[in-house]
Amino acid sequence: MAPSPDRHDAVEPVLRASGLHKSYRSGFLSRGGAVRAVAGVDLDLYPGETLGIVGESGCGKSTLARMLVGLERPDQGEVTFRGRPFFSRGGVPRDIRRRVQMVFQDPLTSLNPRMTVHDIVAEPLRVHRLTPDGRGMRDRVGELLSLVGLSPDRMNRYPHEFSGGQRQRVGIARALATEPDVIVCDEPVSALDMSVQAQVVNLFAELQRTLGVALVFIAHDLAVVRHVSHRVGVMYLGRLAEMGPAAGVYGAPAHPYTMALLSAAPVPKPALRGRTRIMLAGDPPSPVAPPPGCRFHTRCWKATDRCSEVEPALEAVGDHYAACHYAERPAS
Amino acid sequence: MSEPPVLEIRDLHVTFKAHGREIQAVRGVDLTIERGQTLALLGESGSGKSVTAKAVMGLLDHARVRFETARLGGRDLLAMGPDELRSLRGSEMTLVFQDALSALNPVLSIGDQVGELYRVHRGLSRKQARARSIEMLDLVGIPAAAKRVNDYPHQFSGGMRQRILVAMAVALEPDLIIADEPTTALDVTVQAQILELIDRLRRELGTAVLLITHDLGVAAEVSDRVAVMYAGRIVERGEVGELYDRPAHPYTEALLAAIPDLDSPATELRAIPGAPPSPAETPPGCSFAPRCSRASEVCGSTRPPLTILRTGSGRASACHHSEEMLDGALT
Amino acid sequence: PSVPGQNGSGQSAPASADRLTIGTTADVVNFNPLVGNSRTDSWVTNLMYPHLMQMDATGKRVPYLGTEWSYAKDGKTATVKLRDDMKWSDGKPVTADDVVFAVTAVQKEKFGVVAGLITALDKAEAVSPTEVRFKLSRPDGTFLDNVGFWLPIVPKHVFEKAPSVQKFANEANWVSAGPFKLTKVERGQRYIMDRVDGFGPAEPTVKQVVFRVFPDVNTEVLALRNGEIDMIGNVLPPATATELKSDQKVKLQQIPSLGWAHLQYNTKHKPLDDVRVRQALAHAVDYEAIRNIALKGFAKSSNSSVLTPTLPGYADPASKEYTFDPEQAKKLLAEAGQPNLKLGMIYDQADPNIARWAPMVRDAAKKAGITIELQGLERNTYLEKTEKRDFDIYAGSWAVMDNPPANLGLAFKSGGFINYAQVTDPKLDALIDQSQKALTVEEAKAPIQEAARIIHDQVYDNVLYVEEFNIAHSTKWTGFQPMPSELLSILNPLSLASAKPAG
Amino acid sequence: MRFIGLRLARGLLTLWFAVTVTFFLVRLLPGDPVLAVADPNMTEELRQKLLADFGLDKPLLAQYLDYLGQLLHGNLGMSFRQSVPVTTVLMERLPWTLILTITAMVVTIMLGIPLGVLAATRAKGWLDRVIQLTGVTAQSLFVPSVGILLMYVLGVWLGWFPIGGAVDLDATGFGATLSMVHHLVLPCLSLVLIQLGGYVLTMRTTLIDALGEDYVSLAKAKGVRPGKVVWKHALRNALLPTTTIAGLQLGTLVGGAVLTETIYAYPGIGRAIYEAVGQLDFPVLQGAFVLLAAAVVVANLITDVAYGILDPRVRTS
Amino acid sequence: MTAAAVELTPRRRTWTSFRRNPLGMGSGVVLTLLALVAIFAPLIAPFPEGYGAETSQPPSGAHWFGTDDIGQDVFAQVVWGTRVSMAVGVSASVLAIVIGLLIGVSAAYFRRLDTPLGVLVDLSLSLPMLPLMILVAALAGPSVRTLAVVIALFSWPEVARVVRSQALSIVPMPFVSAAKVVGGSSLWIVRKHLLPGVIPVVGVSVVLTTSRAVLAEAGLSFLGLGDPNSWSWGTILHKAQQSGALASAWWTTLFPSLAILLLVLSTTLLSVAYNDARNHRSDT
Ligand SMILES: Nc1ncnc2c1ncn2[C@@H]1O[C@H](COP(=O)(O)OP(=O)(O)OP(=O)(O)O)[C@@H](O)[C@H]1O
Ligand SMILES: Nc1ncnc2c1ncn2[C@@H]1O[C@H](COP(=O)(O)OP(=O)(O)OP(=O)(O)O)[C@@H](O)[C@H]1O
Ligand SMILES: [Mg+2]
Ligand SMILES: [Mg+2]
Repeated sequence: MAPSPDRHDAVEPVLRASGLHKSYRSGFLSRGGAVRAVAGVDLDLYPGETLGIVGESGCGKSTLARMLVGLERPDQGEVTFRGRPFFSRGGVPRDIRRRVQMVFQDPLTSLNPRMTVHDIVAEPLRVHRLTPDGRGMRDRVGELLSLVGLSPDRMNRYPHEFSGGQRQRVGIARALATEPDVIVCDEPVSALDMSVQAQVVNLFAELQRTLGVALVFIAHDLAVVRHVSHRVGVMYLGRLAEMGPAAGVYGAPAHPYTMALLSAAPVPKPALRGRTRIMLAGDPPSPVAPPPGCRFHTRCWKATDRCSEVEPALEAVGDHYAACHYAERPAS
Repeated sequence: MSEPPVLEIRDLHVTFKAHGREIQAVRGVDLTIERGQTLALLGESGSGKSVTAKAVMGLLDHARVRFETARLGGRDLLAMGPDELRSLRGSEMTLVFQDALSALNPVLSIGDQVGELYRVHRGLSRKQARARSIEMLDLVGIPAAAKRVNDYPHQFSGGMRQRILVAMAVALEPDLIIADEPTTALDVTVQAQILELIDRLRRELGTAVLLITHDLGVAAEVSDRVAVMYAGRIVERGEVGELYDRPAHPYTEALLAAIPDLDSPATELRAIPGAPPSPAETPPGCSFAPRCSRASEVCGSTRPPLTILRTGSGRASACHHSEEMLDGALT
Repeated sequence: PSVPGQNGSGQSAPASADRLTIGTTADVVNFNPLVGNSRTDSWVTNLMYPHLMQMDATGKRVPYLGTEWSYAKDGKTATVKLRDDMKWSDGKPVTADDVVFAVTAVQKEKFGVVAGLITALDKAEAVSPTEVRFKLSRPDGTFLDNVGFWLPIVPKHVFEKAPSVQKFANEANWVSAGPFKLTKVERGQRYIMDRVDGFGPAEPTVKQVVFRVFPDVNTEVLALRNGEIDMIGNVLPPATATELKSDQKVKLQQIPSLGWAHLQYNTKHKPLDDVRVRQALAHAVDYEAIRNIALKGFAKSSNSSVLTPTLPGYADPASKEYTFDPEQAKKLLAEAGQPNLKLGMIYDQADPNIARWAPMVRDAAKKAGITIELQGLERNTYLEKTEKRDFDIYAGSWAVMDNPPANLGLAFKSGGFINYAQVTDPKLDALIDQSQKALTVEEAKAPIQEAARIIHDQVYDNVLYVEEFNIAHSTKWTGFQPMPSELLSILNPLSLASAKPAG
Repeated sequence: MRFIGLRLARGLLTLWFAVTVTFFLVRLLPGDPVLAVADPNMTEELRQKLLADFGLDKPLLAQYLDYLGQLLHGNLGMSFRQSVPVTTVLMERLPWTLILTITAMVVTIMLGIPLGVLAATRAKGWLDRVIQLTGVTAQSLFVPSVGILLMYVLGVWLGWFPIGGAVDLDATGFGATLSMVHHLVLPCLSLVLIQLGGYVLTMRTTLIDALGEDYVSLAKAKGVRPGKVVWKHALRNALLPTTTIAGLQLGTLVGGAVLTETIYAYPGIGRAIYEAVGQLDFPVLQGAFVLLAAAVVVANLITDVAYGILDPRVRTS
Repeated sequence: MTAAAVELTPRRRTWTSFRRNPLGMGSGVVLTLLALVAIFAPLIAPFPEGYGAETSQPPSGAHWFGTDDIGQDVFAQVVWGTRVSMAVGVSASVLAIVIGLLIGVSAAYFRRLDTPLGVLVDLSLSLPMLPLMILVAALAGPSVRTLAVVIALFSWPEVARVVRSQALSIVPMPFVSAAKVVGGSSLWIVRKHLLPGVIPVVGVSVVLTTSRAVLAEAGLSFLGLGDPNSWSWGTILHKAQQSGALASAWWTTLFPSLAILLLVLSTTLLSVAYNDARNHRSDT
């Protein structure tokens, strides 16, 4: 995608997360420990950029996303929107709510099957009383639908009458309705067919170009994330393992986990079949009892005793950051 | 060609009835897999991949299934009675499901479920079956298998469960393993492990594998041959390298162009417009025509049959324009 | 004895004297005869505890434990002589001490039916083991009849051990002296009573009497037809009686009621204080229809008199029933200035007969332009409203009114405790007092008939009918001795003692 | 074991709730318990004494605490009417209710499960429709109507079964057992009839759902015999919801036996309740509710255990 | 645009597959007829009161369902009984559903309330309902209104349980999160998303609660706790029992029993059919 926007030091981030922690207790009085879904994540999102987040299932991507939009209140840490904290007493201030929107993974379940597309897209407008009901509302909804490439004359139909890709467009139209500054997308294309994925990915790219909205793009498909993001964060068991400009993270991964991930990803080129791949042993550990020290040390080929004792911090490695005691330094 | 193919299916049709309408899920599929070979059946959701697999396994009770030919290792499946067919299932041809959690019975122990194969097909006692199960679980890499045979599915991680399914699939050294999206529910790192495992067992046992997937990457990594399905039909098939290099069907071509490439991220993706047709519909011409950039008049009216292409090596494509595509690619 | 598999065919076998099974619709609530007041309670305890007297078919007192009784001339002393051959089941003789104990306990603790009937008693004493003397505070000709018939005699040596006789449950190890003794209780199922050998007044033939509990008459009838029971203790509803008339295997026994069914008008409620209004109401009831339809003819007219034909000694042949005459009723109401009369009528909706005729009363009154709103109540609410005299019209029935001077006193004297109509009529009070002081029926007759006439004319009570109870038993049994009232019927101790298999 | 502890605590909570609800229901509703004990014709002094004897003169809260305290000692108070302890009254009745309801339950389950399986494995066929329709019809029957019908036809006409009661007077030893079974048939049949539908329908739907699950497909793909697929793989999973229902139903069953026991003159708790209502015998009523609640608690515990046996996910976590 | 456009809305699809179920349609017709009988009772038969000359007559041309022991027409009783039985059934179920809906939805949506409300529902469910109904009806005095309230009071937990579990399946749905992200308040979400979502199960619940209420009413009336001034099916049976006619005058027992059976059966069948139609999975 477009080259990375200007250096960030100069600009204020729109969204900043610092020291986010979130645990889930499963069930009332359950004896199992809490699931530590997110355990200490910091990140900044700058205006107009796309921040990609990749990671394996259960590593806390969705939880992070929900905290970023204020659906979940962090146990520790704080999310700020242009310097203002998300949670003041009572809840999320309405104007911040308006400015930060979300697109969900499953386009079908994120649209109420009992509402027409018009009502779905109009919901945010009604809640925030942005447009009076009636003609004005219909025009505005039509406009939003056109923006995402849907024909406005189908606005009185129900979600199940649309195909997967179209449904996801409805979800995007809803997110755009309040003219947000930030849209957090939690795996917005994983539920779509491969032939439709590209349509939606292209739509995101185009919307960002034309509207300048900042995106957090969460996915487990490395190639898709690479394709849309300026910067990429790699999560492992509730923490960021690596973070930096997409080209840097993909081109010269510093964290062993990133390397393994890139190496394990199947490549649709039969010619490359013979390449040597890093095959990790075992499954990711359970987030209920994350390993001490570096969370990756149980599966890491580089691990030493130190890794199982000292938790590495996210530190600058070249143009990006990695949380590894033995991070791969750029050759130069 | 002394040995017959492990699986030979000709003209498979499957029709469901729902809400008073007929759904033609599979409309004339041919499949042939040789011994030791992996055939990837590619296609997007709803194209009829799973239905094809279930029809081969004989698991479709409520659908109308019609074959012209169905042979497993030269034996005619159509001529067999239900008991005979049942004795083949699980021993000669086996199935690996996509979602291991729902495919394992939550109330039976792992040992019971794996051992059942030995008891049903080999007539082993409970104890013998258990011993064999432990061996199998060991083979697929379950740590401390002897201790864990009595555990229940919910006590295993996703990757482990998938391994257990694989163990069941290879337990009786079948001729054919049908793996229905065996790795889509898994993480990339675990997916690689499982694919590797299936591939290793295939090599060691000389089994044929029908790998169902919608991931072009997965197909590229492990298969020898590829068949691409669209709307209940196979639209193209061929040897994997050739097919990826020079697709002879516009759908295959468009799919390949729609995947983001790690190495050239900046280019815009070539999206395929529209959505796949509903299986309830039967337009007269080519099913892909409404979305196809090459479509001409004939595509809308006449359905192109799957024809062998002159490039040889068993390539075939169902498109009125495949020859010009190949020519274009050659030049 | 029924064995599984041959139950249903039990009908063909002849009855043996071994066992008589009686169906009842309720459990025994309390085994203390001085307290218990449900029907089943009385049936069971009557077989266990003797009374001084019994009653014959006309309501006249006949000997039981008592053999002779009399008043002194001044009417302030009454004496009863006792049999000497009755024994408690533990072998001790039944003596005057037991009688004195029972009556004194009731007098002291003031509970049960008897307490209200012995207000004249000053002191009871045993003259000898076989003679009791009652000292009265005023002459009372009803005293002996009341105490003789109503008071169960209990064993002093057992009951005196309880701190309070009223609260003595008497639920096990019974010491009794009746023709049968209770040997086994299976709550909710049955009560088993065995014959007492050497029972003085009448040696029982049947070895064992079993009371079996059923939910309602319907099932009792099925069980009687099925041969599971020999007799239904409860009174049959009229429709069932009609139905069973034609059944060869069932014999119906008609028993006159000692009470009557009636409407009472609350004389303290306006406009019911106006006698013309009450008379209008009396003319607005179709007595014949109620007797013929609601009771299927199993009822006698009492000629609107509170002296019913069941007690021929008191009845007044001159009394005339109010005619059903809506026009007359309208006229009377017009005179009283009450053309659009609207009244409520309470009744116990669980009483099948009343529930059946209450709507008939309403519909007949409608013809006279009177609106009666039915208030069918659940039993306890009904009792509460009655106690509080919270009604316009009270529809109900009195079960046992065996002694007119005593009963009319309770029912119609100012402040009488069942004076539901709240009658205050000095003339009536005087007449009733006079009849109570009389020591013989002959003496009491004139004043009590006069009182009844006043009650009739003033419509202090509107008597509808005297029921003829139907009791059903299997034709395999005979020899019962019917007595009036459903409390006694053919279920009284002397009757059961003389019952025997037919043929 | 913590699981068991939690369940027990929950059971106690249920008991307490039942006790409290009934205690206050009885006292706060219009009907007056004072009226029930005290004869309006008795002297004021005697009345006060009587009320004091039953503890009815104290403030409501004190009465309540007293009651709870007594309950802890297994004391349910004295019957207003019968002058004997409530426990005596009820303990005579309890065994009969248990015999009736447990038998009915067992028979229902033994019939309901196979019928449900039969219907599910022939879903949409004629046999399925017949079974479903029969189940639903039986479920819709009104107990007293069925009772009269059965008694008349099977009791009087055919003379096969006795009218009412629980056991013959003279039966002893094995004969007594036989006689008990003989008396049990009709009331049990009514209860089974009205309950069966629920089981059949639940069993049917859950089994149809289970038969559509992937693990059933896998079992078939393993070459397991169709019968065994149903009985071994699908049924155990389908039994889980049925177990829950059984637990819930045992509770309602014990209470619902009021009508049945009343119609068939069966000497159980249900009829004791009906009689006690008629006599406003509040201590007996309250005691009966406590007992019924206890029965429900026990039933739920049993259900939990059964659930644990059937479902390893509960057992091993 | 594509094939998806031909898909039917869920409601229509439910209706189409419901229409093909003869039992469901039949039940709907029967219920409608019963409702019509209830509404137009005065036009069908005079209010049964008073007494007639022909007592305890079996069914005949003049008296279709025969007469009772005081000569009232049983047909008229059953017709008027339809009115009370259905009125009690419907009003009790409406009341129960309002309570159950409130409690069920609150429990599912407001997580803090879930544990206490859930425990309350569970506890209430484990109370012996019929005996308690008997007790309350006996103490509160018999009237149609008492019956309806008493039955409702003991029927809501079942509704609450069903509503709660349905609402619990909706609360975690992404579209609820979406409404939150978009700024919807709790009230908004409950009103716009939860309530419409639980209405279909409430539909089934209405039907089942009604039939249970009809049975409960019949039971209470049969035990003599019904309103003596009006006719319900239970009351007819109660009167038959009192007059000892239950087994002998079979027509006084049979017809009200059949009426109960018909109503309860058709409501149950209706809900079964509706559930089948809604559950598209079992349609294959
Ligand atoms: N509401 C919840 N209650 C309990 N545990 C939860 C909850 N939500 C998430 N978790 C747990 O928290 C961990 C992180 O979950 P999360 O959904 O954030 O992962 P994810 O990276 O989005 O995974 P996926 O790729 O599968 O969507 C998981 O182990 C999950 O089981
Ligand atoms: N039991 C069934 N009843 C009716 N239609 C069915 C049934 N099973 C499958 N179908 C239909 O058949 C078509 C093909 O389904 P199939 O499961 O083979 O797709 P697939 O290629 O495996 O897709 P996916 O990638 O989503 O698994 C679909 O449109 C589906 O709706
Ligand atoms: Mg997620
Ligand atoms: Mg599939």
